[in-house]
Amino acid sequence: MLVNQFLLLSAFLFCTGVYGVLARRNAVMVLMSIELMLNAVNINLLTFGVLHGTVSGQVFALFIIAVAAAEVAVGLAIVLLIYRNRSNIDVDDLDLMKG
Amino acid sequence: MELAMLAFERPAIDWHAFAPELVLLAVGSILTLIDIVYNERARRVMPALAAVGLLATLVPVLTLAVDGADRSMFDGAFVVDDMALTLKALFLISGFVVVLLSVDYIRDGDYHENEYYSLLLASLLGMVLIASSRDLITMFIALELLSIPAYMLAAWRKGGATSNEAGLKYYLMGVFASAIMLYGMSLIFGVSGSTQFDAIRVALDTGGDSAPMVTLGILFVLVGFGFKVSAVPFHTWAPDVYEGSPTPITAFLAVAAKAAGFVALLQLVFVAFSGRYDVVEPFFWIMAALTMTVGNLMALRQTNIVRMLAYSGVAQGGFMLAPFAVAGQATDSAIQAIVTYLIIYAFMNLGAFAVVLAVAKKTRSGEISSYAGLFSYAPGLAVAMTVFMAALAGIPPAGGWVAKLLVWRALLDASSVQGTVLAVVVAFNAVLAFSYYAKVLREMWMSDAPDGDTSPVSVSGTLTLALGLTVLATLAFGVFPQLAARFGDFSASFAL
Amino acid sequence: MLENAYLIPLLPALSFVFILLFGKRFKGGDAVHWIGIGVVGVVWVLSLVLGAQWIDRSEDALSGGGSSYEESLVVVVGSSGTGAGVLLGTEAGEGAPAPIAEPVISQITWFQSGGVEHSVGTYVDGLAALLLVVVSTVSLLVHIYSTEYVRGDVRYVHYYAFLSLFTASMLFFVLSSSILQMIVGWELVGLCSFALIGHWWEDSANSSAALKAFLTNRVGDIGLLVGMIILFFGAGTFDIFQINDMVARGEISHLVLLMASLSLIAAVMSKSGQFPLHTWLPDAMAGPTPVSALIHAATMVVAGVYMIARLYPVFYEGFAINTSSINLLSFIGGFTALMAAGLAFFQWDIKKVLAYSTVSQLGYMVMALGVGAWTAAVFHLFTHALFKACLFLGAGSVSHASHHTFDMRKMGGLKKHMPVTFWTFAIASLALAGIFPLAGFWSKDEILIGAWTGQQSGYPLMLFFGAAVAALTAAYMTRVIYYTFFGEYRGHGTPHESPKAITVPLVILAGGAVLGGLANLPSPAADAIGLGGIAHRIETYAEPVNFLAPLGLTVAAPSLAMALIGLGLALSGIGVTYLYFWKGMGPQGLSERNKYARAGRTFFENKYYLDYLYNDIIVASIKWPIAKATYWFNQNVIDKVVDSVGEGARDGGQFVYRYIDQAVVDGTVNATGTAANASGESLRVIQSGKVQDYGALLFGAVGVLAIIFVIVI
Amino acid sequence: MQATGFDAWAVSLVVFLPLLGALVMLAVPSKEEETHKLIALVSSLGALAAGIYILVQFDYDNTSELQFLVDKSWIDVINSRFIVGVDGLSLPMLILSLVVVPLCIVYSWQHIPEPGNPKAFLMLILVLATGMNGTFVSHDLILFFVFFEIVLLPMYFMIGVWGGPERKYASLKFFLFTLFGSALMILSFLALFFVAEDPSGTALNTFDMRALSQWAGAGLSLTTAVVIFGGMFMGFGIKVPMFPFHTWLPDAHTQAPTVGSVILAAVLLKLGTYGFIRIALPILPRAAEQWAPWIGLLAVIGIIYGALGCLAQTDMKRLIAFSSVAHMGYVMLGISTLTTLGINAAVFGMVAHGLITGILFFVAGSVKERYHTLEIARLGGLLKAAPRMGWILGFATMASLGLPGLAGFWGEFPAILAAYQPAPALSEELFRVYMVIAALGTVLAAGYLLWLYQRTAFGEPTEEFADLEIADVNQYEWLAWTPFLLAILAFGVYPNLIFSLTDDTVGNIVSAFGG
Repeated sequence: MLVNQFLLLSAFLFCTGVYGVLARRNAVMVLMSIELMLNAVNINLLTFGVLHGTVSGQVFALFIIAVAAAEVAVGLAIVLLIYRNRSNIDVDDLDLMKG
Repeated sequence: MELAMLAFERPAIDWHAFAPELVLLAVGSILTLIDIVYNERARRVMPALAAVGLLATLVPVLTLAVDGADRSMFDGAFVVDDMALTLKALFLISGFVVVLLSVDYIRDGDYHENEYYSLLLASLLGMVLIASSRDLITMFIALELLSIPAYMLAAWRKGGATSNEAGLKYYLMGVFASAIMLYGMSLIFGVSGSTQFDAIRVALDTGGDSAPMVTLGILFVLVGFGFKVSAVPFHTWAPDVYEGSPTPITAFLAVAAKAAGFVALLQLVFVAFSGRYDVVEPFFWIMAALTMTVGNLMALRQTNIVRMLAYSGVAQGGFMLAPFAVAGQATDSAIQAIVTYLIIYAFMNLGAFAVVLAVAKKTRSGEISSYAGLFSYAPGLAVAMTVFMAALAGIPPAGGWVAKLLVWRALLDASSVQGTVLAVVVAFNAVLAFSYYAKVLREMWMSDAPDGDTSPVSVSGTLTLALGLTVLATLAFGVFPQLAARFGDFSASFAL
Repeated sequence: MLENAYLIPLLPALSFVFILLFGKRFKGGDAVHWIGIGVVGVVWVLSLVLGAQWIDRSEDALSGGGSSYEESLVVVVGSSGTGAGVLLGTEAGEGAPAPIAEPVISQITWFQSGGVEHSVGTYVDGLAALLLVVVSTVSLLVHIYSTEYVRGDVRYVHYYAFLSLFTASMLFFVLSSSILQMIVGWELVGLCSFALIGHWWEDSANSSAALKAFLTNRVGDIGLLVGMIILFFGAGTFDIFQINDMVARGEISHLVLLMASLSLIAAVMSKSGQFPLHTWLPDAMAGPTPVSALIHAATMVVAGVYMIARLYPVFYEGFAINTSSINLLSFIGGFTALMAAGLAFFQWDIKKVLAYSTVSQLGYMVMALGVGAWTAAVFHLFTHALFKACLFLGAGSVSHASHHTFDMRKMGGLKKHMPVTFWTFAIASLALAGIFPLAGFWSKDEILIGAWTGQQSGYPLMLFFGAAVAALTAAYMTRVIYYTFFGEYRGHGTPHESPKAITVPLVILAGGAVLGGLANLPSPAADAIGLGGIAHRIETYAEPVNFLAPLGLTVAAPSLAMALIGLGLALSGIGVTYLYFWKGMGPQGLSERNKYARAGRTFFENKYYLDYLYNDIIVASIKWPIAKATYWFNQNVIDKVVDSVGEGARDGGQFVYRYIDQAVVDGTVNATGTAANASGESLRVIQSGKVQDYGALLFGAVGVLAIIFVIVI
Repeated sequence: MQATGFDAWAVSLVVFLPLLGALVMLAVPSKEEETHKLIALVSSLGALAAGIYILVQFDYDNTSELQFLVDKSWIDVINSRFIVGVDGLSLPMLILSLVVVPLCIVYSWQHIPEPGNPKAFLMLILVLATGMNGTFVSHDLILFFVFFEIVLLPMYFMIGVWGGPERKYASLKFFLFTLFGSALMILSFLALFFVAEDPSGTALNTFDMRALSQWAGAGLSLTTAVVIFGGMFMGFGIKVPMFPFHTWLPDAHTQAPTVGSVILAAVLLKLGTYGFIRIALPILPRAAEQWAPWIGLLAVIGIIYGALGCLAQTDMKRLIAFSSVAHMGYVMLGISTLTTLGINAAVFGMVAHGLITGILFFVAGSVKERYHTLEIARLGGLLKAAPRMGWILGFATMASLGLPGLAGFWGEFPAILAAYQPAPALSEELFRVYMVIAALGTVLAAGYLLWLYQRTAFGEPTEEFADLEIADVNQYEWLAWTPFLLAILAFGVYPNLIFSLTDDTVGNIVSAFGG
């Protein structure tokens, strides 16, 4: 099986996700970048699951998908909350507390 | 893939072993239901129900403890042993105290009260679960279960800009760290082919080929939990979130959530990664030294008490991380040190937050300077705070000294140079730490009340109960350290 | 009494406590002196009893009845081969064994260390007995004298308390059975000296003098401590008897003894006012006069001499007195004696003259010990105590009569106003000057003979010192008498004779000054007056021959020639001075002011001219350039050194405190705190508040760690 | 042999009665000041009574044996036990501590410093008492550590709340210094736990001082031993305090309230020296031999340095504080000789310094109360204004400068004496140099003390205070001070009172040094 391609793809996705998280100002974009990272993980898990011939990888991936959904829901809720209070979802502007 | 593999067989379920989680789940569900049915009318009973529910959850924990036998389910993915029970009890009691702290705060503020307790219980369920998880998936689920409600709770003060900010920061950092951790888990799964810790341990022990991948995997996973326990440099969220969140939640995050992170680390380091101490030990050495030093140095400059406690929590986390640095060389003492530290830390830190809550009610301020003259108008609170500060600083007879002692003991037990050097670093930090705890003491005892305002502080019954509980526990642990230390003595659990 | 000698110091100690605590209750303190006098009276009686018992014991020993030491059986005879002069007689007990009574030592454990018990107790022998009598006698007289002299003083009670304490301390010191005990007594008398010099502490000059006395003594005490420590480790014990015994047996190396003696001599210098640590003694005259008489003339200042006498084997062996012709001890003694005698001329304060005279006489005693004339030194100690106490008390009486001044320029002509004082003072002065047959004559004579004879050979230098001092002493005492009692009264008011409480002690002491010589008459003289039986009493009863004989001590024989020389010198001193003052004949080396000198008689009545005359003679004449230089040296160098050491220490303290303690040591501490704060401050940069920065930090750390763990390790 | 019957409780009573008193006081409302004073006094006197019982029942023929021994389990997981007992070394220190506390309470009767609140003040004293008493009787390293640390907070508050203008700085400095030392000290204790092994090579794993002293570092590499000793040196040395860790002391003393200074000087400083004698020397004798020359060096530096520091002071209390540095230098010099005489002298010096400096601080406190200043230049004529107090000050300065016949001498002189011939393993020449320097220190001591006395007590009162009515010693002061004065005198006249107690125990310790 061509494991490496999948792993490289996953690594690329993961890095993209990281870049997105660190670089995008828009909170929603950041959330999406995180989804990218999680999906990179899913690819990894599926690949390894197949490699080792076990379903654990797929199970794990399913759980991640489910949890990610919940997470995004919460995340969006918080983003909305902020938008409501500030009419702005630029994460860079959130620095009331520091030092 | 053969179909036989996919054929579902209901695994044997030991209901007794599962009872604490089930009870907690039931209580949580009931609370949610009541909220749905009775809505606002239920506000008054919610905290009481939550508290009772937590205490009820303690019952199966106790029966399991009395029973004494180690139980294992789902091919070893869920384990109930002494340590798991001890930690579950710790989480539950911490949760109970947090509920006590919350009652007035949540009632008096502009908060959704019913959901608050449901979410709190949900988060606690995650914690209780994490204590038993011996499997990557279980652990992940449990972790998310405790985290996601916590994100919401952090942002619970919906109208407050700081609370919003805290929520978002916590959320983003948490999810980001989770993603990194998951990536690490996937790598480890890739090498070992299993999600179960025992299998991972065996696989890592023998899997010499893919060493870099294992190392990377371990690193990523540990970083994920390093975030949870706010180890430097993954701590940056903590001060902001602590400051912004509602104070009872801050207490909850600082104690229960952090403890959960440590519990996970315990399982991972001593079970899953116990074949790779060559990676784990230096990693934690660096983390521990950095965490305590940076935490302390930053705490020195703080003027806000919550923020100071946040950094103090970071530094305390550093002390708790230190025994991991000798995880392989002095396994038993290290586990003992960490667990004992967790127990004592929970009480002293919760206590400190209880005082903060009580004082803030009068002063409406989080500044350390607002504690000026506290001793003159609220001697009880001042003495209690003194006990907690002394405990955090590790001054006998308040409990903290036992925790530090055990950390030192573990580090020296390793009889290695690294261990000894880290012990000295801990010693220096213990001294450094006192200087900012002393700042609070100084304000309380040695300064005059601002504006000569010496009207007494009214402390509600629940808060008094919480204070009494924590003061008593903190002192008892200090005078009879065996009380706490025996719960940390799990030499049998990890005799692998 | 010999075994229970502890009572002697104990009683005055109790009286000290009693007076201190309850003294004020006695008619407001006025009657407190009766306690002091009563107790000291009892002590005096006990001392006499003890002395008598000791004499009995000695007599028993002499007649073979007492136990004695092998060593003490060695016959000690004055060596006739010294060529130092004609021997007029021989040693008492010539040709027969001279057994010495064993000292009576009673001890209890003072403290133990390493299982070894160190004792405290009493050591009674002839020397101790003699000193007990001297101390209790002078103390008793001073107590009586003070009832008048210090009457009405603000701190009358305290004064008597400290007199008691001093008496106790001194007696304790004298009875010491161990060197440690000596240190204790030594320091305690120092304390009393401090307290009494500073009695009128309202005036800062007095308290400064007290401080100076104490501190100078402390400097010497370093020597005492170190010397005693060396002795302790050399002998393995603090016990005086054992130490002496071991030295006598040659069990302690010469080097140890030399080091010990060298160290101890520093203590002697300070306590007994030997050059160069003598400067405190004249300043100590700030104290009440009776105190000066008791402490700074008769008793405390002889502590150093007593210590040498007590530990004589140590010094004898340490300085190899029996072999060398000159040693540090004798030189210091001799030099001090001469120097102080010279300085005595420059004083207008009558007490300071006497103080320098005391320094000089102490030097005499030390010199005597340095040349091996043990008995002579002790004898001189005895006689000196009597006549010097008399002189001081006399000076006090004079001052009492003339408006409490001690300035001789404000006296004069007191002879007719206070005859008793005059006569006693004159007798004591003559005794001091060494005029036959007064006490001083005999003791001084013995010292001179000792210097002349020496041990293996004579000490010409010491003889010169001794002789010069004899002449000078006579001269300066004559000067004092002239200024004080002759001429016209130059002070205020009308002087009057002092009351009985003052004059009676004077008379008693003057009697002592006359008869004191009987204590150790040389046998030829004793034979001449039909008292052969009482010759060489001190020598017989007190000299620790049992220790000294094995070391080769020889005792000089009396010499008529020496006696005549000494007497001649004294008379010439008196004569020359008499000519200066009464006859106005001075050295004619001076120019225009000579006419004043010649016509002096008419101007003597005039204080101004008198001063002028005297000053010019002294200042301008070439007769005293050395004395002048010495005085300058004394005031500007030695005294300055003493003072500037104090100032230096204080400046040093300032420096260390300001620049080292506060700046460096404490500075480091505070800097650590500042540094911690500063690094906390700089670390805040990473806490920017921006969540993406946090994320970057988190991921960056992961990257760095990954690189470290995967690639580096 | 464990004690039975009441004996088994005696030591615990001594330690915990004051704490009990403090707990009772907790329940009494703070308005009832007289009740608080009474409870405090009674509980401290109760402890003293138990102490006297020990004193009476003590077997003086076996001073080196641990008596009134209680050995109960405490922290099983680390094998730390509750071992308390009294031997000839503990006893004098214990009694000192037991006597000082009630006297301080008596003194406090009318001298509760600003800002008042006798309840808190007295409770702190009682907690302090528990810590101090406990330290002197514990024979388990962890127990010792706990008691050693318990005294910190009460003293911190005492200085910080009731202290002078710079109290915050001073109290924190005191605390951080001590904490730093004890952190390293506990590391050393733990290291001992792991390195100690019996001859057959099995680990002892004990904190029992008796077992560890028995072991005495056998088979341990010298380097390790020296390092471990170093940790204890820091812990104890800072407490003593030795140069150059002394800087907390003048600040703490100057700022502390009178009673705080007294307790600090009389007892707290002794915890350090006691630790050296009780723990560091017997457990690691070989390392002690390596360290001794350096300790001796720091000690003599301390003697001279402290004296010079004193000469520079303008504040009476600060001067007394600096004199502690010098006096504790003598104690440390005695210890560093590793000889019976030296260590006996050190113990004596500890007691003597406790009494003498204690009374000096008392007087300084009372002077401050009357004149509202301790500026030496502004004082003067104390003997005139308040003759009795002047006398007591004089007595104390004389005792402090080591006048024979008073207690100070017996700590100082034998220590100097012992330096002449230190333990065989040490350089004789070096210690003789120390000896001479130390002897020089006695002159400086006389200098600064007399200078102090001259300027405060002698002369006429300064114009500023000439018309001020200065009250003489009052009855509470008499009550509190008289025992100090009597003890100074008694120990000075008959030093065997202490020497005979400590000698055997010290002998056992020193036997490891062949001296």
